[in-house]
Amino acid sequence: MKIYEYQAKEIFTDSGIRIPRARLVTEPKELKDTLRHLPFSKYVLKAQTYTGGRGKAGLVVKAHDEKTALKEAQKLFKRVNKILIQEQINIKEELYVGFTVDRSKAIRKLIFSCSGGVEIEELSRNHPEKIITKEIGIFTGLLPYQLREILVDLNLDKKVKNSIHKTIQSLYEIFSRYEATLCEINPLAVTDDGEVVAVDAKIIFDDDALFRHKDILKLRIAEDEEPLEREAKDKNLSYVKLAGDIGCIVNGAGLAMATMDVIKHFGGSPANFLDIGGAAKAQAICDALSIINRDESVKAIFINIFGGIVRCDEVAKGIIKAKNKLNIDKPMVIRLIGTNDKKAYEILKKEGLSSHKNMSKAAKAAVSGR
Amino acid sequence: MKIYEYQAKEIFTDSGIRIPRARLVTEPKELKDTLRHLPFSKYVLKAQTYTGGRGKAGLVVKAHDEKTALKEAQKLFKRVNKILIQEQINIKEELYVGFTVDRSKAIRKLIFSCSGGVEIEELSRNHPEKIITKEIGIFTGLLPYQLREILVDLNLDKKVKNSIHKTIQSLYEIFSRYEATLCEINPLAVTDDGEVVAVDAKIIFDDDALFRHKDILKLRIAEDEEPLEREAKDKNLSYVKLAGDIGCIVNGAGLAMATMDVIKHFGGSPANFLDIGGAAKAQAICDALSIINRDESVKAIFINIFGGIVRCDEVAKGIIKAKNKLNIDKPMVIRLIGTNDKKAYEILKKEGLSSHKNMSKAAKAAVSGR
Amino acid sequence: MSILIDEDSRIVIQGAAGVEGRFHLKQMVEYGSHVVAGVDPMVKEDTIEGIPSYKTLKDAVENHSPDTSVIFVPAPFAFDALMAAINHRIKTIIVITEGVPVNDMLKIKQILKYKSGVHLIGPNCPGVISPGKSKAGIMPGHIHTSGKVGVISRSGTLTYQIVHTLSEAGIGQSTCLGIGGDPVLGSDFVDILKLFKEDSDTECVVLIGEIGGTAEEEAAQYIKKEFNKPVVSFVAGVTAPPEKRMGHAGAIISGGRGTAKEKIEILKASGAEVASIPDEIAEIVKSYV
Amino acid sequence: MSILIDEDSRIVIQGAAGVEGRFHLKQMVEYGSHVVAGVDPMVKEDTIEGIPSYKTLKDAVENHSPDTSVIFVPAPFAFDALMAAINHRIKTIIVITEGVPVNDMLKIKQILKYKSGVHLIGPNCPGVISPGKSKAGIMPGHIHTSGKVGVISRSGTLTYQIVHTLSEAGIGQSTCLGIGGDPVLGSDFVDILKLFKEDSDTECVVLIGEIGGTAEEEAAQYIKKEFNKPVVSFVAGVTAPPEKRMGHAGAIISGGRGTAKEKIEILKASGAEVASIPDEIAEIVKSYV
Repeated sequence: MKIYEYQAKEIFTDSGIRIPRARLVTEPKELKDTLRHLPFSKYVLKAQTYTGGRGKAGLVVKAHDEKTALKEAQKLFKRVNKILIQEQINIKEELYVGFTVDRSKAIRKLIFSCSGGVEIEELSRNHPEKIITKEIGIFTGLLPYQLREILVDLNLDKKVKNSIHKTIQSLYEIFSRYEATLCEINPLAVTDDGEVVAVDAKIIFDDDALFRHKDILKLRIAEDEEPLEREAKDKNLSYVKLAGDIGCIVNGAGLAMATMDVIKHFGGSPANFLDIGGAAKAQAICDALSIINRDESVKAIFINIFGGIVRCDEVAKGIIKAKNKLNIDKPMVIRLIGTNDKKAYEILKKEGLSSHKNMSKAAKAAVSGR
Repeated sequence: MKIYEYQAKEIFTDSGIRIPRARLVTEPKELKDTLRHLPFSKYVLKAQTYTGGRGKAGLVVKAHDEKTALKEAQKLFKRVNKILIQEQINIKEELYVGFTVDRSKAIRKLIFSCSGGVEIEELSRNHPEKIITKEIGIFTGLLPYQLREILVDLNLDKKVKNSIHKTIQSLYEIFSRYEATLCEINPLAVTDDGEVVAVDAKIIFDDDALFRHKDILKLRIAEDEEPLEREAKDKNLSYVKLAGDIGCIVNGAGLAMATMDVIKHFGGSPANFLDIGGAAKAQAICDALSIINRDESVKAIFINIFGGIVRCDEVAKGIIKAKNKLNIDKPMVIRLIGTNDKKAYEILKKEGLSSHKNMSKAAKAAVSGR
Repeated sequence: MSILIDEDSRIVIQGAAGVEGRFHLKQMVEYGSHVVAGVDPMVKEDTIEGIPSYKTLKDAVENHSPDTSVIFVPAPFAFDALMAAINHRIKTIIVITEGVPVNDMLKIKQILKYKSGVHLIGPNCPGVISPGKSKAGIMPGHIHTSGKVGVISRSGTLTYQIVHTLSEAGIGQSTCLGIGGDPVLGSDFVDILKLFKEDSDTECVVLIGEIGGTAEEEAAQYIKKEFNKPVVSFVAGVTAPPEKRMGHAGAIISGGRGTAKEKIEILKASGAEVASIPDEIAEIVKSYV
Repeated sequence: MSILIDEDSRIVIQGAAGVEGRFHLKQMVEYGSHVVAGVDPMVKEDTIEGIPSYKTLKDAVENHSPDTSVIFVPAPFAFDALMAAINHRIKTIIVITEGVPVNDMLKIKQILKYKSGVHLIGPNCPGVISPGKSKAGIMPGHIHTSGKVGVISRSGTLTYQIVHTLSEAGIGQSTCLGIGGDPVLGSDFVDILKLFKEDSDTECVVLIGEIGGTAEEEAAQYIKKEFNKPVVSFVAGVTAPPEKRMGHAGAIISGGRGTAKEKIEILKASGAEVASIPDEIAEIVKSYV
């Protein structure tokens, strides 16, 4: 689960990590008044999004006077609906600090660099020698000696080093306490007067651990999500909106991805990823059809179900029930195979629907059926 | 660090473990009034001591009416200065639950028995088959499946089992959070009406971990300690009062024990264990002499110092300084050996004191010098 | 031979009293797997679907000496079930459960680092089947046929799809398994390839990857350096957008890493043949067996 | 030969900038030990008593490849120092520090369970000396003489006392060490006896026990079954009362267990000779060497 920068910074503040002065604005009409009352006059306007690379996308804009700030902020409000107006601070050093999970090694690690301010992926490609990593034992946690090993070579004041030490430790505590998979400060700035400030903040939580962290669940802002994705999430479907025009309903994540790929392979373009789960209950098919049907860019619906444990005849019944209930008139290409598939074909036939057996052929039909 | 039963029970209550209704009395004159206002009329009078085996020592007394209770409590107040007056409860089953550290295996373990109410050492001698133990991983902690393995075979109500499960879990949390070396409920009673109640409570904390648990340190009641032991503790000396008449001052715990043993071997009787630490600073010798000198049962003082890193001449100076300052007139037998011992002998000689080289001979001299 | 499980595997089901556990226990028994016991704290009967059932794994182990466990317990309790399985010396542990917290898996992996001879498959996986011998998982048994091709995958239904086309093309399988769709897995592709390398029954391996992580990259390295049997591969997610979780918790392109394109290239460079679409796989495999 | 340390041991001092660490670093250097570096987060100089000094163990390891560490850091930081030593692959770790929390030691012991070849001595111990070769500890070097008797003990000054009488009686020592006075120790008597068994320089072992725990009982079992050299013993604390901590955190008779009487009996039954008082030891040892 991702949260906005401003939310991450609230968690930072609670843990004693310093952040720059800033104000969140959610209504364009509040901009003028807010800007006027801010206790600083050089601004960084930061569009609040769940995605990375905001700088490159023009979603972070500097402004050196109130008027420019207002103009730029109004522009940003055409793209997002939350802007963090932050004070520009004098930065002497930009560091990178991140805690993350290394999937393949199955370890947690601390990543540190004296060359913060650029994306860590970029840094690791171009200057791997500038990155220090330390493995964090899942049972022993971040150890003071590991931090000392990082900080000892830094050419900074003892007082500044102590602040960095504390900041990293606090960040680790957030990472650990809330079972995040990523906690990142980039840049962690050292100001001219020796303050250590988290200029940016990024936290990603482990969705699967959130049952232990109800307070984090509250940070989800459903209104800001893509409406169909939000509805899908609430109905426990894995749905991702894409740019194409063939709506896909598939059971199982791997098969769902492969289905999109096969559509592309045959010249089509998928309108979405949608996994209704390996077991594919009838209700899930109905919920899925309802979502896909309301996506206006969808020109044809492709249902691809591998009946393994679930029986194809049950799936066929679910499709028919949903089709009738929802009055779906978009063309539907159905591919059912597996347990009881013959029965399923008969059921579909009665309703004037046909089913493919072969996945490639079905995909071709869906592409040409638009 | 040991605490009283009533203190342990306060911790239990905070952690949701049920305890019988009870009232602590610290003044004999309050007894009458307290007994009159208690909401129960069958009593267990429990003298509060830091030692075990209270039952056998007659320090736990039952009383079935107010008058007897008053009389028995007054008797107990001649031996201790805190009495817990507890309600007698109807006990259907007596269980034993304890968490402890197994020193030699270097593990923590849960010990459980359906035959609670007797001392666990006794039970393990006579009925080892009635004791179940589970190793508790230092990193993984008590796991639910381990508790289920213990509870599955108990012939009790599901509701009662759930209460026992919760109690053991709470006890583990106390054990773990405060870094105790022992947490014990014996007996953990199941009452006629299915309540699960900690009738007794025992917690021993790891002295060396108390720097992480300031709240536990507050539970020390210095007034209740042996006055000389208390003073020694406050001066960072390891002192234990014994029944004999030869006061011992030794550097190092092993040598201090051996010194007592050698005194015994030659027919004497040590008045104390006193370890001033391997490094034996002059101030420590002065503090030690001050304590020993005030012990009226001491007839002779035996100083046994092995000058290793510490220099014997420094020790000799310390002894002389202390002797003059404290006006010690009890006979002193000094045995100094090791670094700079010859210088030390000269210094002592000037003050009319002599020193032994041989430990056995010195001990004999101390025994005959009483 | 086959890998991980065979006709001698003695299977215990952890979480056997739940809807899923009970259903699949029956399916496994019907397939002919040697299911020796079911375990569930909630169990009320002496048997589940005719199989002896217990409240604790301890009792199941003492009475039936299982060597393989299939875990269906809900995610919040998976760590406990795994610890029980490890401490009671189960050798092959298969976690069907989806959504086991990452930190729980990191702990388990740390503990298993020093327990040699224990194989952990999953979580969030369909399990393992050695066709005709034993099934320890939730895959539909009937689509599998016995033969010489090993199948490893990160997904469920996509594997069924591919196994189905293999069987239809007359190509049987030695062992098929999903390593799971989660970010942190008990076993990765390399662990399983090592087993297939030593398995004389396996002549060719089908490896089905997907976006996210580096399991395919590591597999490619291993294939190039040490694996001596032909590998036919497919990587799902060419059309997946970045930074979006595609169903599986592990299927996410993050920081520009873990794309299907990267994985396909590196697999090709390792000597594996990579199919463009799943339906091509059977055809390619045919040329090897 | 000798055990644990010898003239080739490359010693690093952790906590070298404190009063104790600095003093004993100098003592060790003066004894002739090969101290290669001092480490302390508080260090301000490039050298301490002429020995290169660093803020981190990492730097000391990279520059001087120590294989032995002597730890003097205050008890609250001992766990961190120990983790650093373990993770930087120090092979012999000697903890002088007194008062390391029990739980910290339990964690360290759990981690070391799977690290073969690492010897942890202490905490709360005087260290190790192989007379004439190297001293890694706080014992007074000059009382030791080189020879054929190994000395193991749970205490400090009592060991000095006994070593002193041995040396005065013309009996030299191969290696003398204290395993420490704490309840949970890195190495127990048995671990060290195993090393003495393999050490051709050691012909006889003096084992100095005390009340509390079961280290002497376990040693006795090992001596009876497997140890092939004469053992002369003394157990301190015959006069110690129950339930009272006698200086050492580990020296306590609890629940009636761990008395000197018990330990003496079981040691005698194992074939060890047990002296009544420390001064008898040298005499008994003389009959063996």
